[in-house]
Amino acid sequence: MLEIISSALLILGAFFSLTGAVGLFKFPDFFTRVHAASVTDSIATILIILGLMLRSDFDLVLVKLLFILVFMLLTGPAAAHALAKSARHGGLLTLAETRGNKKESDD
Amino acid sequence: MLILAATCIAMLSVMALALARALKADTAYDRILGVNMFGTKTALFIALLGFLNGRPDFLDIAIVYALINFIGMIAVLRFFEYTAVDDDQNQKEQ
Amino acid sequence: MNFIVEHYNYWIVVFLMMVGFYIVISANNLVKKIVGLNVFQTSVFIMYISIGKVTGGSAPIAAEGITTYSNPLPHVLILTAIVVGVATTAVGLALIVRIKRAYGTVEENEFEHKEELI
Amino acid sequence: MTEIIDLVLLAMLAITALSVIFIKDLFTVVMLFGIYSFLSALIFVNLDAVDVAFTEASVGAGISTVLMLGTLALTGREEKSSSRKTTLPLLVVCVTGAALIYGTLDMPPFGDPNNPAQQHVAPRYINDSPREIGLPNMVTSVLASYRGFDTLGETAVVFAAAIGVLSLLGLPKQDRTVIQSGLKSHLVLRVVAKMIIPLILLFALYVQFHGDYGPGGGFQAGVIAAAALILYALVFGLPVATHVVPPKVLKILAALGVLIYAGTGVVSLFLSANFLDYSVLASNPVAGQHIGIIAIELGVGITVFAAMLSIFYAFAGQAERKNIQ
Repeated sequence: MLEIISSALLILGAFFSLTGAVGLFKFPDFFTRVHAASVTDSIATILIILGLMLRSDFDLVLVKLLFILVFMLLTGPAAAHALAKSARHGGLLTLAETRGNKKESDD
Repeated sequence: MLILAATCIAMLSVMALALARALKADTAYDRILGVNMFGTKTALFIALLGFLNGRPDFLDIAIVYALINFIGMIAVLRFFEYTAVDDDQNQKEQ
Repeated sequence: MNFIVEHYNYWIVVFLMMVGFYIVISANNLVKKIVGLNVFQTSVFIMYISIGKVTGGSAPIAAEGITTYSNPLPHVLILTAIVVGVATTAVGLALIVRIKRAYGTVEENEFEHKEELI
Repeated sequence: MTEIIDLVLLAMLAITALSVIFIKDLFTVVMLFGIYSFLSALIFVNLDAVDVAFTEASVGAGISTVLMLGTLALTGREEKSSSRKTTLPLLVVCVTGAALIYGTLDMPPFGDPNNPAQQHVAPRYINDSPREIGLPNMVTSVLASYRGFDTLGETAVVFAAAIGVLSLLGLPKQDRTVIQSGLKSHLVLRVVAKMIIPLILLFALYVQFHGDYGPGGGFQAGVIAAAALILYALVFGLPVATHVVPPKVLKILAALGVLIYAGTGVVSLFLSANFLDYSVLASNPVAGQHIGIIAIELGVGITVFAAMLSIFYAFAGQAERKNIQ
């Protein structure tokens, strides 16, 4: 039973990772791409680590998996947020703004 | 076992896509995004690989990957803030 | 097919080594030269680790139920080589910083005629 | 499965390395180099070299990338296009490469258990070291005990490299009136960093003392502990970090680690055994080996930590100084 649940979680995680990777190419501007990458990153991490947890015994391996989960859930979104903020600070525009600028000054 | 192998292959293809993004990107930020995604997916890949090979006690390496990925990211951001001091002041006026 | 699998690692090692070598002799920028040196160095690491791998073996940490282990000796040599490699890289980068301060450039063709400036 | 993963990863590695040649933007080159290190560490995991992967991931991908970014901040990120001819280097590389490829045809097949490299000393390490040294991790046994003299030399090289960098660049002065730097505007990052840094230090201690049983040891633990403080310096600014761990302390620590290592050897000399022969440190040889390995791993960890952190301080101090001017 645990095996089946774990397999389902792993497959879902792999699916979300793939969608995130596709989104990295398909989305129109940087901020939507950050969205695609970081949101799917978090959900894929949760699903895959949970799937692996169901496969491990109640020992140090489980603790390490928990540590990875906590660590990646703390750092992943924080890094994505900081990157987006830094890009905004560095003068990167969203798609809507780029279009607005184009209308104003035919650049 | 088959599911683990399949997930491993899925992760590998995600890593390949992220690598392609890092190689060919419009802006430097896109590149960093690709590198970051590559790092997190590598950590997951190592965790999966440990279970696939039947030696899951090597998860320490996955932890190190997650950690170094974060530190590298911060270093890059710091580099940007550092080299863009002049642009920064222009931005604030807006 | 079997022949390819048996030698694939070594071919990639040679390829990486040559890429690193090419960067070192053709690049003009000193930072890029350091990157080239590191690429070269990593190719040597991969070669050693490939030699130590045994098919069907496991990581050389004793555990129950495992009989074949990969060779631990190359791992030891390369482990220390990596740390020493990064230490020497740091010295190289420090030299580059000093060169930049002394000559105002890190492009090789720009400072090689500036000996009198020292 | 291992072979397929190996094939794919090595191909990715080759593509990454090749693209480094053509890219002029040095920042991109450094990013790709980070990926290159990550990939090679992954290959090491796949080829069963977990300890090596551990080191490469923390040292190669972490510290090297940070130091290279620091150098780029000081030297500029564009590579100027040169008029230098590329035909001669290309010719040299092709000829050398062809000769080496020809040489690989005589290499013993990859992964064959009957290879010469697997015949001589390796079976002894694999079969006897868990009994003689009493540690499951054979890499630690070989590193710290059988080849302990070698590792002493490596530790001394790291120490010497730190001295070299410090004599070239100098350490930043501990000054409380320096303006605040760091990622001031990133509030989220500051909060997360405060939560993460204790976890990293805890993990470093785990790697240091669990290295006998799993992957890890002094080299890795020292680098991870240094990485925690590098993160602190990056987020909160160098002056704050030098206040927490002053450069003077680092100088003492770097020397102390080598002293602990060599001192362990001298102690075994006084107990009428060979240099770095730990069997005499306790009445039971296996227990003695264990004590000796813990002592020298501690020495390695302290030296690597102090050396890496002081190298980072030296680079960051240069960058900070340039920023103020």
